[in-house]
Amino acid sequence: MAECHPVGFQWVVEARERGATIIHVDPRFTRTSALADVHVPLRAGTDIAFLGALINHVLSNDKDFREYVVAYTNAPAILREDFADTEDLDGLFSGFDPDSHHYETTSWMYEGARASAAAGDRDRWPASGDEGGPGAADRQHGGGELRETGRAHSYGAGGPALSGKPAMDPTLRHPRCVYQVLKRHFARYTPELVEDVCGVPRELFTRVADAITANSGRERTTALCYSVGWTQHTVGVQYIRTAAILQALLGNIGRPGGGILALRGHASIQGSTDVPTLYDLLPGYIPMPHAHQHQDLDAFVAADAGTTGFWGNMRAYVVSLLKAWWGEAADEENDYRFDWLPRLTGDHGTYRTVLNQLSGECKGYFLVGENPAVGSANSKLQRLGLANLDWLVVRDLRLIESATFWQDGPEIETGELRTEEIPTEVFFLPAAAHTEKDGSFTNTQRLLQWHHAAVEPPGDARSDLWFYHHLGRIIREKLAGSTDPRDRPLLDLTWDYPTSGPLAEPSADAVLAEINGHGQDGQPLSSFTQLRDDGSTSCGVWIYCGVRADGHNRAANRRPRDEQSRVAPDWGWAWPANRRILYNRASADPEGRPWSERKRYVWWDAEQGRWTGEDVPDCEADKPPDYRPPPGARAQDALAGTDPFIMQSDGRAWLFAPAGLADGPLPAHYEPYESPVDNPLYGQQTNPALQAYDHPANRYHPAGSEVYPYAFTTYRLTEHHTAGGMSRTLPYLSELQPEFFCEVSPELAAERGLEHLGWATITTARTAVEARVLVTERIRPLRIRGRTIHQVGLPYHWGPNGLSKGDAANELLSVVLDPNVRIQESKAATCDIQPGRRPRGPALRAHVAAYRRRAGLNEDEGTPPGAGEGQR
Amino acid sequence: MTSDRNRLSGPLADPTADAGYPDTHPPRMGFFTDTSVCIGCKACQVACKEWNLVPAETGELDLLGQSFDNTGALSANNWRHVAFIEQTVTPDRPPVDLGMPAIGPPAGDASDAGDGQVRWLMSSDVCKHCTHAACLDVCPTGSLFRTEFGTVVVQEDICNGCGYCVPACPYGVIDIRPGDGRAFKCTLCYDRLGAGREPACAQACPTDSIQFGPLEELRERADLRVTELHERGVDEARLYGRDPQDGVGGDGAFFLLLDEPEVYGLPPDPVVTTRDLPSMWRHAATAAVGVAVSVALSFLERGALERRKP
Amino acid sequence: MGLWQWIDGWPVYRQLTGDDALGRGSAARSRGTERLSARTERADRVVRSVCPYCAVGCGQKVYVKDEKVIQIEGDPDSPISRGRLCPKGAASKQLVTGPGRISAVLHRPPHGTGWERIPLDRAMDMIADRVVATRRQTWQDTHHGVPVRRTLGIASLGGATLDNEENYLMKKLYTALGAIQIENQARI
Amino acid sequence: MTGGGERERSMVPRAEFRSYYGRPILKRPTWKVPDVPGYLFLGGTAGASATMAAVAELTGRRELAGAGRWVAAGASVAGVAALVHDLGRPERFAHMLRVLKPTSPLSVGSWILAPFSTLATASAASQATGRLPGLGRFAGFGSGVLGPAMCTYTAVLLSDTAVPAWHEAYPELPYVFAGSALTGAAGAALLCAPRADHGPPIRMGLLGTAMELAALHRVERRLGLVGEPYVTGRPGRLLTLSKALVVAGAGLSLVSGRRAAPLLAGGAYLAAGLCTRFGIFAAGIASAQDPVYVVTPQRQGLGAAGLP
Repeated sequence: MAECHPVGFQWVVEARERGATIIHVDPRFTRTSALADVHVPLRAGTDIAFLGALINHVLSNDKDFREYVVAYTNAPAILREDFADTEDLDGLFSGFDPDSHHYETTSWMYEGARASAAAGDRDRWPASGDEGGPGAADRQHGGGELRETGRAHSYGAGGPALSGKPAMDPTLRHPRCVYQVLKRHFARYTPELVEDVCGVPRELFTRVADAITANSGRERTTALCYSVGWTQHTVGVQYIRTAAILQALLGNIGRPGGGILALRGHASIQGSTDVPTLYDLLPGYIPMPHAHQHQDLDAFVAADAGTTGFWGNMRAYVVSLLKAWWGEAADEENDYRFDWLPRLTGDHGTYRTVLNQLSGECKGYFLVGENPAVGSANSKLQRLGLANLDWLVVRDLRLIESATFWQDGPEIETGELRTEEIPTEVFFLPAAAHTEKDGSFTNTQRLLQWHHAAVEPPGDARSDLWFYHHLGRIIREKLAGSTDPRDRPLLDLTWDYPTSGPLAEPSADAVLAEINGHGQDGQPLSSFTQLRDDGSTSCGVWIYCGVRADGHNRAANRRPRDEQSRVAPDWGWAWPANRRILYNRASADPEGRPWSERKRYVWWDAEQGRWTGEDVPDCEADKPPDYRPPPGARAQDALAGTDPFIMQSDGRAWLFAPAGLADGPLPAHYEPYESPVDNPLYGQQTNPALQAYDHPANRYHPAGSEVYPYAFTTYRLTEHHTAGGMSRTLPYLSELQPEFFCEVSPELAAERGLEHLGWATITTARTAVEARVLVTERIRPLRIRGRTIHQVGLPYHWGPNGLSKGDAANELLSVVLDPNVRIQESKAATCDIQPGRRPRGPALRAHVAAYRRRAGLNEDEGTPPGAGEGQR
Repeated sequence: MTSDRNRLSGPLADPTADAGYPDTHPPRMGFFTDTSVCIGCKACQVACKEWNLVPAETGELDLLGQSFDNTGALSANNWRHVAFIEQTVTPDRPPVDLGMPAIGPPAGDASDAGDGQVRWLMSSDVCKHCTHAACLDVCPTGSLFRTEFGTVVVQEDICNGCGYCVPACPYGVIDIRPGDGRAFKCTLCYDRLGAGREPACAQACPTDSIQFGPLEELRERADLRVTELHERGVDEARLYGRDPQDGVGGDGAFFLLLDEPEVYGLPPDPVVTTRDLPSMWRHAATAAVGVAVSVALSFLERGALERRKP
Repeated sequence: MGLWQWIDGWPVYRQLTGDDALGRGSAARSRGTERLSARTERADRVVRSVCPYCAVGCGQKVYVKDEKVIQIEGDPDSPISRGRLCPKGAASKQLVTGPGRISAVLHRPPHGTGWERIPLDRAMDMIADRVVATRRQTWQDTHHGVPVRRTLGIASLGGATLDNEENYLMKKLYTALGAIQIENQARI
Repeated sequence: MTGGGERERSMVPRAEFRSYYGRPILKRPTWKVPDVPGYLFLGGTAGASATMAAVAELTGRRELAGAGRWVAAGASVAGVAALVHDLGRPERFAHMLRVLKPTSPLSVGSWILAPFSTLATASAASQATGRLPGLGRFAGFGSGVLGPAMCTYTAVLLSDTAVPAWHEAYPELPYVFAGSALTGAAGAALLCAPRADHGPPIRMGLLGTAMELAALHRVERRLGLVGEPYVTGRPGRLLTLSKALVVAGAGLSLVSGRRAAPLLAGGAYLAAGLCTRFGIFAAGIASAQDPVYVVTPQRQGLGAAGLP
């Protein structure tokens, strides 16, 4: 956190000064470790084992916050009899289909709950991405081999629908209740196992376990902060699930000082998810519809959203969105033009897109402030895709590698590509900087903050708002008068944003107004609870509804911090409804009283008959704690006054996820796809449902390979930003970290003859890169089951362009994805490292090929042994 | 009062008044850099450069291999410099500074330190704005002067690049900027102070490791801080440059360190060179007299001299 | 009078007549020093902004003079950042005004070996043509008999420094075009 | 970074000391070579020559006085040129007279050098043109009075720095420079003045030699670790050469009858003067470059005073 979010870290330092214990779990000793009370170096890719052992410690020592757990989590829910755990199936859960590497999840359901996710009803498409082939649609209707795409997202933020009430055992004694299942599931996650898997000494683990449990409960809360060190794994979603289970057991969710805090790495990466430029989402975590023979809006809503909890209002959110996009053209008669939304048929994620570029299916590509030629896993694959396009539009501040790959990319040097033979037509359009345009960023705590344009952009530079507005305008002009039905969605699109100034810059405020939404009278809405499914409201992003209540841009609120409370509600605007802590109903006990005076946040004021406190309560403000839903109640009315997790259909935090995940209802430790060791827990080595792509340019290492014996992980440095486009180009930042380097332990340096400040060549089956060597005690070899495991640390900021140059660490990575959200595993893989610079030109290919041969990876044939698409 | 005026060393209650400012001058301002909360982010370095328009490093960028320090030292183009020191700490033993030297892999020593905990010290160094500032004292043009805030600043319109300040500074702070010829160093953002604002580095510092304020207040705060750290068992915490009795009369920018000063590249007990200046002048005068006498002697009457020869 | 001014301005004279006999302070002040002021004080306006690097969302103040950004620094009012910035945030001015920023549209024709400069409006027109053509060429009304109404011929990958409003227009336009491979750094 | 092991007791002081990656603590003086050491030599030679010329004038040795004036004027003008050339902003040389700071040897030196070089040049000019002879004589006397200061203030210039080898040698350096100035002026006179007038310069040379050798000896003996750069490496070799040359100059100056002897003696003296200044200059640079000369003495000082 100190390394990548230094300014956020001020609060950690302040907490430390006030007595908080800071524990830093990271393979490396970083700037964060330097200020932490405890640093826990562990093997990259083993956090589930570590967190699982913490869960086991909590459960086996009765350290959970029992009242919280019973009232606010699904611990009492009883599971079906046919559910089988990884303990029973050696690392698999019940429902796994080894042919499709896919789980059929019915057996994960609560007993008594009707699984609305019955096969064929849920919104999904046949297996194998796009390659379903003839008959796939039939199979869909026949149940059977089904596979979701970006599955967690396809259920929206609230997870999947459940209907019916599960059987509950508040005593938590029922052998099939979640609490007992959890206990059995994590029983083997012991301190000894942590030592074996993570390389963390028992004493160190115990210290962490004691610190966390001592600091949780009624009077105290513990927060977990994470970044892509947790998400960029084939089990990334399950990492977060494990943290969620731990925090829910300890009563650390929805309370001040608690939570699981994602430290996101880009100014509006939260916004890019809320207002998604993501293939599987519509704004506000509404899933993109999948292709079905006959599906109308109601069927879509019914299939996706439960009827209880706030997602029970999903139809209103979708209709308001369609009204925002197609205005008068969308009405009840035409199903609000639901059929104008294009349909998904599987995986259309960025890595699948690259394969489509290679196959020639994808011909045109927009890169908008993104630099996959060095920034995405297996950069070479990315560049080969770019080199096989008809046209490419790159919008950025400076000439990034993705714009110049045809000129000076590594493949030009190796002779794999020749500039004259690359057909891609490239447009480089200079972009406006944040100081040159109005707009809002959504930061890591869901806070929208408006930035005002200070000056005009230079020359031809324009905002991306300008680009898309005018591109849309020009396309609509070109298609005007078309009678082709496929052009109707374009021509009927509401696209009349006011422009101003010499550049005809569209008004960002007008776009925000559309995002916020308005009623029939055209007046801005002030809350998403006003949204209706009858076409009377329009709202572009339902979770942002209220940001422009009363026509006032609340994202631009800037009341100085000294003039308001510590919660600072008048600085920016947080979705939803300007709530700063989500699920804060859980900060009070079931009766609505704060769990403790120390930790009071929102509470029920019986006299006023309202919830009150420091923040906007995350429940209906007038719903009393003793409210019990009448039979047949819908949406939020179906949640009791004691249910804090209002987006969940049962209002509870899910220790066990009965639906919504592609790879299991509980987290289990699986090894990274490329690991130096075997999984000591289960026969199942890796995530059984993970997504691998077999391609000659995307070869994988076998587990425990002696050819690629070392683990490596990639990360950032404070001085640079992501793949470096915004930092390697700046003199002041380049001089601070002028070169690509690798960090190795003195022991590994001795083993391989690496010299401090000398060169090292790091080789994987993808390619080889060279880096200067920093020999440092901050990287420690780990002892794991009597074996020494070395890890190589690689900051991934570099590339061939800019002021500070170097090879890109991302070249080394393969593309292998988490099955839920399709994020790549870039935090743990294997490699070899040798002293000296890497070969140049064609010799580089020969070098990589020789390694592959030694590892038994055949050059042009497909799959290496045991590494088929889908799983290992 | 008069006895305290124009002193060249020792404690000095009000260097600003000593530099001819009226009693209405603002309090002496300074930095307290608390390295125990420094995260080595280098925001201070960049904020300083952005504000003061200090040029980036010219020429080839090179990795220094000194942990994450690629700046090396304070210079004309680096008015803040963050030092990084990697150590292993074993209980009851002094910390062992870890390699990363240019002398090859420290593999040999590593096993020695294997059982210790890694400690990573970071510290943002800056001009000390000494009570008795040698750079200022020796500056022949009056370019270096003491401001009304008690800080020591180079006047860019005056400096003629004589370079005298460079060897005079006991901390190795000030330097001549290549290609420009003039001397540069931290101004404690004199222009910002004039506008009632804090220096760019202190404002940027995420963890408040760099604290800016009236020196008296900072000294009190630092004393409290070091006591607090000692109570927490951080015995190695010590203040550096805080003592008005030290060789430079106390620093306007002082530090809380977690190891010996020299580990951070700071001189352990610097003395302002001009402390000895009166004595130097006396020796020079005597020697000058020696020259005059020697010349005179050489002209003593020829005959007499030859007679005296053996 | 000129002579007198010169003498009066001569620090040695001030040393002899003022309180700074040794010439180490008030007597040594130069004309430049007397004129010195913080450039932020001379700004035409100060614009509130947000740091474009990580997602902490530090407040920034952008100082503008003669329609040029002359300083960017932390906004002390912000409850998130309290005026502080990291090295990247502190380098924001260099990001927006520094070397290497391209301000002209560049075009590389298919198989070309170098960039050519083309006017912005022409580039926009060419891009629109290519979008329309590729969409037409790769349009799918159905996929294996199931209606999909889309194109897999056009894809987009956005960075996560895009404004919400920009993301919104992108998603809206692409969806209306039938393009679904719309992705973002948020996936990576 | 260096050393390690026990810090408390160690035979070799070097092994005790810790530093930041062995980097120098002090900045390397930016004064240019040969400008500044050259100036030290020229200034000293000019100063002693001017004084010699003045005394010669008083004692009726007109030709010796004339030679002395030429040397004083020439060396001081060359010295000023070297100093201006050394400046980072030469066009601002006049800023040297902006203030008069007794705390700055360079300021004091500027206020000495400016009148000295003016007077020395005026007197030489008067001598060359025959104009204003009275004023010329007066100027000559004036420069003669300032001359000794010219010889020794430069020692303070070096000593009044944080450079350990220079600063710690401050009690001796003025005498080294004074002696070297005497031998320098003597050497110049032996080269330029008629043989009949060689007596005073020979004696000046002998006195200077004695003074310089004695002072240098004391520097080497007294300073301990900080004196190391004076006897090691290139500066050590330069100073050894200087001592050999000055002894040779003294010896040669006493050889009578040989026509070449005074010329050789003069050359040796001048070369010795250059070696001394370059040697001492280089010793300072060397001591600034190695943190051991900063840390260890300061640590030892701390040891005596007790830890802070």
